[in-house]
Amino acid sequence: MSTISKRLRSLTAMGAIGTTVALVLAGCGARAGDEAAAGGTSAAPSCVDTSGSAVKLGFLNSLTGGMAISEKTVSNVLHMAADEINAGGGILGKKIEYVQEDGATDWPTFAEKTEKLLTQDCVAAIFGGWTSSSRKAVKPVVEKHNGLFFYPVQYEGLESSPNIYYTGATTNQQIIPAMDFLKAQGVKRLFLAGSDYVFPRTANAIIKLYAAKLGIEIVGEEYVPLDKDDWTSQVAKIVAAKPDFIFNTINGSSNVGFVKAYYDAGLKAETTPIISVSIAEEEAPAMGHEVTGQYASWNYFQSLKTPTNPKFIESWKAYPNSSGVTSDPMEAAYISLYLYKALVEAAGSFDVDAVNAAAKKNAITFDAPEGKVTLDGENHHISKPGHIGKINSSNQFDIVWASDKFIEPDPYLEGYDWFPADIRKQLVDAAG
Amino acid sequence: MTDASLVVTDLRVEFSGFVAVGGVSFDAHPGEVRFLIGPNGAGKTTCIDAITGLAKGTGSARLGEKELLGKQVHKIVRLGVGRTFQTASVFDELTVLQNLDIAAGRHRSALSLLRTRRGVDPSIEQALEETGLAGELTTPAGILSHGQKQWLEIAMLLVQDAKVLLLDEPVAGMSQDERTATGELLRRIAAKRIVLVVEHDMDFMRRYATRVTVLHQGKVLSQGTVADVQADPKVQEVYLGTADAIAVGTPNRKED
Amino acid sequence: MDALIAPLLNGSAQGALLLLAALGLSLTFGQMGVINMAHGEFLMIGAFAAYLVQQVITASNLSIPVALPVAFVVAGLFGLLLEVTIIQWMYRRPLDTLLVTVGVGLILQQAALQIFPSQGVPVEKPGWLDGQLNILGYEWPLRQLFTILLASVCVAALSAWLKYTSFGRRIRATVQNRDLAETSGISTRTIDRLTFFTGSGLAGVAGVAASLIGGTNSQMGAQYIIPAFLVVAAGGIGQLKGTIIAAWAVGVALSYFAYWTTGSLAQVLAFILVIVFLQLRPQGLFTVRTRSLA
Amino acid sequence: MTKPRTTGPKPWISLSGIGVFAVLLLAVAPLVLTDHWLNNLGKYCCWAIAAVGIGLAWGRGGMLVMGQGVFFALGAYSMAMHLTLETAGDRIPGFMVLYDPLAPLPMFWEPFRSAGFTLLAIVLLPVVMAGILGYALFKRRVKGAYFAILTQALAVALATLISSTIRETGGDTGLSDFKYFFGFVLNDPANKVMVFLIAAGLLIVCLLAVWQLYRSRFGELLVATRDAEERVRFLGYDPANVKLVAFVVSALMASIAGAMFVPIVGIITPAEIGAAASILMIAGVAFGGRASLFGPALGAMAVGWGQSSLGSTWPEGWTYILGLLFIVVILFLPNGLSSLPSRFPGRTRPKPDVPPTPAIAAAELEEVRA
Repeated sequence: MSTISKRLRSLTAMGAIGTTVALVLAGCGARAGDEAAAGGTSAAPSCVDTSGSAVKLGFLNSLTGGMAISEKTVSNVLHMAADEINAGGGILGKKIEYVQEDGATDWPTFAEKTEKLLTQDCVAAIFGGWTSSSRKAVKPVVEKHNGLFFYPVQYEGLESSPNIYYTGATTNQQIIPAMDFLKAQGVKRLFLAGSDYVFPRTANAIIKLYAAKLGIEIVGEEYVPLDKDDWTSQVAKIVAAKPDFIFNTINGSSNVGFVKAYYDAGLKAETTPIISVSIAEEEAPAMGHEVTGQYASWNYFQSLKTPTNPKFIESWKAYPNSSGVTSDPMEAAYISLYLYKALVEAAGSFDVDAVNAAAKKNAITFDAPEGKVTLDGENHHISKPGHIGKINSSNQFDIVWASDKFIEPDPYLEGYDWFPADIRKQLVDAAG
Repeated sequence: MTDASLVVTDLRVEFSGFVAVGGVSFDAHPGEVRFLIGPNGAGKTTCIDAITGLAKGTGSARLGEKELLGKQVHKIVRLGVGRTFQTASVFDELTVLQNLDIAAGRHRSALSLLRTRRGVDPSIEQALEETGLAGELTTPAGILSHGQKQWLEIAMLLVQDAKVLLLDEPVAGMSQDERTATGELLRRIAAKRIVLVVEHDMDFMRRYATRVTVLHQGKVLSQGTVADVQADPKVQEVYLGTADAIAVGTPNRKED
Repeated sequence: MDALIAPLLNGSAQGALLLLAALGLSLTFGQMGVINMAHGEFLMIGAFAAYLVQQVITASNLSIPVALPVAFVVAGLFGLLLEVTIIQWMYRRPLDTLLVTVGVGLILQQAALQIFPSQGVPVEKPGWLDGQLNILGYEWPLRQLFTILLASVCVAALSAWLKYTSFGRRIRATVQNRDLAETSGISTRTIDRLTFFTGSGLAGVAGVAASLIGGTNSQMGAQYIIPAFLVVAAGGIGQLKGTIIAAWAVGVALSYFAYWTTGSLAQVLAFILVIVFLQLRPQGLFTVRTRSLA
Repeated sequence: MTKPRTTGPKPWISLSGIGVFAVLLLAVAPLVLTDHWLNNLGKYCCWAIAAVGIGLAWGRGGMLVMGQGVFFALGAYSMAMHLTLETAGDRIPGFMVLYDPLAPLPMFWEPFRSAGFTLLAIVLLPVVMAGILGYALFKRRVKGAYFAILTQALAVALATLISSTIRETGGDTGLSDFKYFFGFVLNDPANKVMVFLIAAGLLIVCLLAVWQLYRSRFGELLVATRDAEERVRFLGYDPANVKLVAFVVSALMASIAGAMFVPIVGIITPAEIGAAASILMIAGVAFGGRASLFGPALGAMAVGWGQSSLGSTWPEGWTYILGLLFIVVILFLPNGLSSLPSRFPGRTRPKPDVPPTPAIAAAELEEVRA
């Protein structure tokens, strides 16, 4: 090796290191404690341009990978809602021009795409997501850029953000009604079965607290990884525990395996029924007749008799790419776009701060297929009716229970004395 | 240490019940070109495998005072035992120089391994001279001729400073000229080392062997000089049916 | 008693499903050295085939018995197509077949997602599988017994085929010495294709069994591929009896771990168990005298 | 197995290549790219760092490492735990509270309060773990498909474990929402540029490291081990040690990649560890050219870019393209795009596809018997 190249080598290495150090030092921005001085936490000015005849919105769901199974429908119904709104004249007279992005079942991709939608495509708001992981990935990004994100799926609550609107149920609108229903059914022994991730774990933590108050004994708790279908071992434990009812927080395809193993083991809806919070009209057909007679807790069912529901079902059935049935997450996604329209029109502007201010000032409502929902301007959730449905042989739900009024959203369960105040305080503090 | 000999005593190798080598004893000394011959399945290569740790054998194989059996392959090599394979196995992607450099390199410290090679080791130059590969220094080994690959292998053994060279069919597939050159090379390097050759080529054996061991069905059939062995009626009996094969040699034939 | 019997029986059924998934691999991976990461997707194809059969034959009592051979042939044909178009060029590069088939798997998954309802489709269990068998006080689901029977039949058929038919003998000859087999007049091309067809077809049969246990959707194959490979590796390459024992052991271990710990931890522990086992016995349970891979 | 080309261009060409690359990344990119694309480029740089390590282990060392997600996770979670604690201050991180509000921080979190310990962990954890794992596997001569599948199984097991330990690791949702990076406010665009520059700088350092490794005697020995492990053994080396070094270095690079991924992307979840993520890392390496110096890094960046841009315009199509990429590249261009120039007529190359040397196959046959 010649000395020239040796020198060249060390020169390059030193050059590279030197450049890096110099650039890094030059690039130093705000340090902890002087955010205000550097404007660290206030976002760069928004690049959203609504001066033309259109407004750009971002749609973000997993169209590929494992979650595409569920999320594709949400994405399709958003397109339908956009088409409807456009046909009706748009928002503030501006046509919706949507940018569809694929989260690819990869949470960092959700973060990346959110940033892209906000800073490259300059969308006024983003709609979509499904898993809590995707929402948690999006949250810091929309907060950083002061964007808006509309999240359409029931979730574990204990969260709020000035930049997120939640149109799915929080726990007191789905889990707690389900527990009230169980209490009314005289359930004494409850078994908890869930997928091993955040929503079921959190939901079950809340269920256990409430069950203690209601005097329902939790006779067992089992989790299986989200991507595993085989529930035989766990169902054997359920059989041994002899519960009156099973509270099912399993998500996705694993539900099919659970119901099959349940049925195989000789458990029946007549003796040991299941109440689910993730099986809707979309999921039920994939489980065949074995899921007939089981219960689900949702706010919306296709079988609901409300003034606006028939039109919603009809439009969806006529929509290309339609799956033919409507379900709660779809309906919540449908609401989200209309809610945004109502918010913007109340604010008279697409500006995020103006929209948030309008949310606080007015009681924004929308005649949703589940009924007339009202937005809570403080916690950005909506009021919802609680419903329990029983799956019939055509995979539709017969409504067997309904809450007497719309349930106000309470993500931090502040209205429930059995929820320990110290946990709430710590959670709120941590959210910061 | 130059007078250390390779002494194999009652070597046995079994493969799940099948006795490939059943109690073979022989020795090899510096200065001689020792041949191991025998028909198919006689256990010749297996003997080498056992000595080099590739196959598990019982009995004894000593180099000087050191027992070889039971040691790991690379540890046996470090005691000075080197071998070649039936088909030349050199590093095709690397140049002749790189091949030899690796062979010469096992004494190097870990740190020096991380440095780039500068210049050519004297031992490598010497080996290149010896094997006539000096002109091919930067040729990728993959495009060498068959004979050259075999020589490169031998050169690698030389730079690795092997005291014992176990050569498995070194002239298989070689032209007559290459065989002669290889034979001369073996004679030269045997002067200071132990050279043990497994071979089918009887003609080559006759020309270059100093002593011969004939194996048959895992056992020693006969031992001695070329003339002794050829005169042995047992050997003639065994080889009767396969006389043609022995006379012609069967290059590129798989054994066992 | 129940605490010991239930996991044993459940685990045996889980092992039988693993065995079904691994059986095809033990042919394509064990005998041919091809690392087919799309094997899970062939399993998925078998499950979808069962669904399609049920659309034609609506009586599920009959449709599942019909679906088994159909799934075998359909998945087998997909395998054959893969062999002819891609794998046949790669026999000298076993490790690369792994990556190529990862690509094939990705494409098949996405295609299934777009062709079928994204939530998946139902495959109905035949009525004669409803019910349980009381074994030492444990009500053992008949469906599990069916999985074990199906696996046993497949193993018996496969080993008889390998042992007693001339095709089977040729496969074994080709595996043991490809060059020699070729010179003895065996068309190794035909053998390769047939082996791959059979191996993939077995994945299809496993798919029917899997469709009775879990969901039938685009993602279903992914959960079987790694465990199936681990089973084949732990059993010893090209060793049917090793694969059987390994599958059973992994199934039972999974089941006991799930009984004692949680479902997630059971998966982790079972994986670690196999990995440690393979560290101790890199050649698997049974060693065969053949060329080692790569 | 096709033996990838290893006799590369003259050293100074590679070196000036790295120089040009460094200038493009460190000086040009921050000037011409928007914040969003710079951040994306930072993410690609992380993948590229991991890819450089995979190139070393797989391209040069023949070890198909399909579980780099494990080491990626070690670095990423070390960093994420530190950033989470930095953000939470004296409080216990929010996600831990619900399950057991009174329990203290899990023991293994405590040391990650220290920045020094975190940096040390990012370097030492993968080295120790890869060292133990590699020693156990290589000494037992676990290789080829076995090695690939075992490493993949490890990645899957770790991802499952993390998903199920919600209080300890954040579970499936992972760790996110970091406010500070060693005292710097992460939301400040200037600091984001700094984080990018660190990632890009580390990529350059990794490239320089493998550049030196490839031209060193060790690099030659590694290639020799890849092509004929038994032969190397018969030269008196223990191939296990040679492979171990490459494996450990590649694990270290994966860990560094993971550690930088966290402040750039702002979230780490088990999805980045499991089978799919580990395979995606391989895709880039295969695409670019496993044994070349720049191939893995450029390939990984290309795949990352493809996912960002094509994945936007035609998501379903991107999956098909990715699948086809695997098939076409591996089938027709086993040495990736970097081997394209030598495929053109006029440039000669020794036989592209060399079948395994029979002697070695025979030797391995014997090895199985023994």
